[in-house]
Amino acid sequence: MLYSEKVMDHFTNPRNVGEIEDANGVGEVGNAKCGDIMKMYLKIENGVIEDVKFKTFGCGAAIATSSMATEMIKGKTVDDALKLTNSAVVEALEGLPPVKIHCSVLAEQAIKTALADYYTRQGIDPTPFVGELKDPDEEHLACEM
Amino acid sequence: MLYSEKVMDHFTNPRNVGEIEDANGVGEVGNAKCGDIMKMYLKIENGVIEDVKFKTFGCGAAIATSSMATEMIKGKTVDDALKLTNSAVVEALEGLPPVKIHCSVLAEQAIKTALADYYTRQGIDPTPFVGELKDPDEEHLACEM
Amino acid sequence: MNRFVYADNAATTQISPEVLEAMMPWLTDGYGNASSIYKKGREARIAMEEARHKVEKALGIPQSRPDYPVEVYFTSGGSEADNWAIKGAAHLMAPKGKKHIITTVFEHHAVLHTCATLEKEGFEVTYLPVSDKGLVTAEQVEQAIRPDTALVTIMYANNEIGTIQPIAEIGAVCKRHGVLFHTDAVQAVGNVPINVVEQNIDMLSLSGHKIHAQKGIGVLYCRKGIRLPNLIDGGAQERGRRAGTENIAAIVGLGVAIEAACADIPGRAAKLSAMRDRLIEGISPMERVRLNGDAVRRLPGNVNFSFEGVEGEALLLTLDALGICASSGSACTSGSLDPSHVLLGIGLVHEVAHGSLRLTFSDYNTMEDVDYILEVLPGVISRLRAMSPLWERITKA
Amino acid sequence: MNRFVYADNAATTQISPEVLEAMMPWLTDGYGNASSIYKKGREARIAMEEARHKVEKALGIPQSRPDYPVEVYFTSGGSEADNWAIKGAAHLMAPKGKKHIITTVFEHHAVLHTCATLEKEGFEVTYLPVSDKGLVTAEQVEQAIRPDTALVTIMYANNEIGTIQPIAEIGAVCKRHGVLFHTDAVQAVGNVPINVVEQNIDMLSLSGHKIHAQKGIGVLYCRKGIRLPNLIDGGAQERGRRAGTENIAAIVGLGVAIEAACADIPGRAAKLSAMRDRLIEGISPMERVRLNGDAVRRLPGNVNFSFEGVEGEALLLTLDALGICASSGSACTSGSLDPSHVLLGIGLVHEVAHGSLRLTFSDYNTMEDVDYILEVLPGVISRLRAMSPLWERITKA
Ligand SMILES: Cc1ncc(COP(=O)(O)O)c(C=O)c1O
Ligand SMILES: Cc1ncc(COP(=O)(O)O)c(C=O)c1O
Repeated sequence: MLYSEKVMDHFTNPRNVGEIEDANGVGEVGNAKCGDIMKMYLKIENGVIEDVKFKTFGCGAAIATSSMATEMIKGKTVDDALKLTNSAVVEALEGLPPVKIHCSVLAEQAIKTALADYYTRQGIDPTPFVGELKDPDEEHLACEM
Repeated sequence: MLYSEKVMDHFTNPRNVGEIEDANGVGEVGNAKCGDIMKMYLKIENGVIEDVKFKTFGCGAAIATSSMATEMIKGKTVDDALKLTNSAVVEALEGLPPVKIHCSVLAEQAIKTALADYYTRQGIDPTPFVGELKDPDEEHLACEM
Repeated sequence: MNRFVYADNAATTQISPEVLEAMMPWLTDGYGNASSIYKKGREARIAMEEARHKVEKALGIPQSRPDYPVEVYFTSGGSEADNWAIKGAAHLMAPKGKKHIITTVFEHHAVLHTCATLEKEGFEVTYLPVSDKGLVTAEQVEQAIRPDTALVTIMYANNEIGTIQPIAEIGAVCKRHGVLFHTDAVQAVGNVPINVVEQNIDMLSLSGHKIHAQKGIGVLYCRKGIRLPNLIDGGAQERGRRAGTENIAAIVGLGVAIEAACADIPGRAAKLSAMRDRLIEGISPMERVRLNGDAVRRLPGNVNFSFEGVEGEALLLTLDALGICASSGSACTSGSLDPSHVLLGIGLVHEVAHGSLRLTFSDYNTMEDVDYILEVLPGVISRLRAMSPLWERITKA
Repeated sequence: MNRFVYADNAATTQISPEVLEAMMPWLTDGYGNASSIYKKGREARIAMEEARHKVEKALGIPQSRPDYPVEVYFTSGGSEADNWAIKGAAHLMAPKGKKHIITTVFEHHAVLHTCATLEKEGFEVTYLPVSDKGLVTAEQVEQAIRPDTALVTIMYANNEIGTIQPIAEIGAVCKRHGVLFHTDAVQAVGNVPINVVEQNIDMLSLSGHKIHAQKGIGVLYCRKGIRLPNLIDGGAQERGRRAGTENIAAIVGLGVAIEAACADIPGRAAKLSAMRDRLIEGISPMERVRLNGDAVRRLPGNVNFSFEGVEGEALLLTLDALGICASSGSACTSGSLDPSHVLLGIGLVHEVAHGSLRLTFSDYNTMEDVDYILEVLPGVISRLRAMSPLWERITKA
């Protein structure tokens, strides 16, 4: 199981770690049992992601995908952020070992969940935008991804 | 499978190789199928083994036991020669690998067979002296010893 | 500045200079096949039998035949030895109607997966639970023995948490009940005194690369009279019971390694446990940590802690960047879904098991290594906890 | 004066200096466990996968995944690979009602004894006869295939008499009939071009120590999609299919060795067969000798003669004293009762088989070696014949 240099870079020096006090979109996915929890904080203004931060409990790939995903959406519009796929994250990281692909799925979900929270806070039903999100407590699903 | 130095010495420089033109006791045991044939020539005078020679087709141990056995009976009385056992030959050779013990049995038999031939030529029934000898053509017995 | 500290000796060890030196002639000019009858072959054979004697001596095996030891078989490692012993004993006893095996829940996978294969073949396996410290008792074994029990297989010392089992007591129970007893002693050799006769061990597995010999060489001790069927059929090597041209270099190295490892077990244990205890004392005061395994019945070089709120792989990668090699029972390091069955076996919940760290020492470690680990570890843990939503949740609760 | 001539390269070869050089880093500082995630472990893993690619290349295996080859498994040698392939295929196919195996009478014991074990388990084995030159035909194989045939296992080249089988033709027959095909290519690698795809080989065994790598390392190639059950269960090494900490040094050495052996097969074959042919020409005129094996379809480095009236072990020991290492199919060299099953398989009577001599060359032999053998051999034969009552009988008859 080998990580790319890019993964190691994002693991060793993760971008956007932390919390946003006045975030207007927060999402958490994964669970402790599976060994992966990702929490995303978004500060969205005028449809643009002005700031993003994350906290992650998880393996090297979990931290690296969180870091990369936040970089990829920072400064982007909400619409663009909604288009971010896990494969785009994997590609940006120059690949992930097969057993670690689920981390990128988790990162995509974390962002979608935070965006859903943003929509909800705005009084908008998020489903048309982010689709059906998996309940982060569905442990099995998450572990087996 | 390791041979002692003594075995290697008797294999490399076998004593008493050859034939005796006027032998008065000749015995051959073993068979080609099993990979061992020993032939002993005795020249006996006044109950004493004046000369002994052998020819052997067989492995290192077969040649070494033939050589050692001839040395052990040369100059001895027929009575003494009859007492030679395969274990005495093994001991004199400082041991033989387990799978090669049968060679020493063959050497003992070769001498007994030659002595039986000597008795027979003298018109004496050899059985009381040498016992029942195995038919050297009983291939299976010989191979499985 | 950065030190290099190899603290993963339970995973594998370096080949010691003495072992390599002993191997070199057999990697160069001494290439003869040990089955060949010419000098180059005979010399290889002699060297191999010498190594076998060293193994005998280390395990307390009486030298039945000085020229030809008959109970020590060289294998390709601990895994092959475990497979051979367990599958062999099962298939040996099955025709006698004995199709039941007793083991523990926290054996090495070489034992557990072998048992699983046998279950598919129709054998029944009892997996004894272990205590929260990782111990099993002879009474547990005795209670589990049934008339159809073929084999008890219990590891001498655990590779993750280092607990040492009461092997002599278990051996006595097995003997009393006429049940075959195998022990995986891969982690025990050199750390605790082993005597297969006194401890009533019928079969024992060990592995070279855990005691400074090469990887890919091991031993199965099998008491004379137990006619284990072969795992690897073929040529007449190992008295017809384990085929394959013998790896003389590795075998000779194993001989030297086991002799060295067992030359002064108390001295060795004292040195290693001094490092172990200093490390345990240094880590214990940290917040929300837990020592895994027994404090006393423990391999001298083994330290295993769980750090709440931290995931093991991230911890290992961070330590690696600081020059420290260690291991973890996290699922993420194994590519599996669940964290180590050993940590779950002693009752850890998943989230805690994910945050485990194993540090294991050998003769090549020093107190300075321990000090360096203690110097950097708290910072590493803090940093990971600071970015961990799990830690946030734990500390806020 | 006395020369030293190692002419037993079919038994084992010396580790080449390039191979040893490639191994050394992994015997010293590169001791990391390939499953460990820290740098020292990752480096070992990378080196191992590089070696795996070299094996792929040598066998014509398409690189399905450049970062992660999936059809080459490292084993402890040729014997383990043979056992795994044959037992595995048998147990894989048995539930489908396929319990018949086809092989030849003159396979290596790693194949024959494995088949014998399977027979005891209830499998049926057809042992195809070979011609007096040691050849089997694809037609023979085709005729032996039945609806319940699980596996055909036929060696690529024979280790005693060097005959090379029509593997591509046999592979085509097996493919046409949907039968798994395994070949023991231990003696063939580096001597004949191998392409598992073109030759329809499903499984192939090879061994490092026959091509100047270490003893105790080998390969099983197993085509993707064949879910062979494990022979050695345990850890997740080799993608969960062959447990045991990987012997990186030996694996890296095997990679270098197979690359070298297969770099210029025609050139290598030309060099070896020049030595072979000079030796055959030199021995053939001797009285009552017989070349065993096929003159044309023959391994480039293999010479095998029977000398009537002479016993093989005595011949080997005498040659050894003169500095020549060789081997024989005599029963006396094997500790068994019967001479080589290979020589009996090509129809030799026992007494002739006892007198066989095999001389096998590698890249490290020279024409001077051949000349030296030819210089001393006639005298050795004469001396042994002079003391042989069998020779007396033969010549007087
Ligand atoms: C044809 C053949 N198959 C299998 C083997 C066994 O290989 P290994 O000694 O690596 O187990 C050998 C050599 O001994 C061989 O010549
Ligand atoms: C307890 C235990 N058993 C068996 C093994 C397997 O040994 P090997 O890697 O030599 O196959 C190991 C180490 O990996 C171990 O720690």
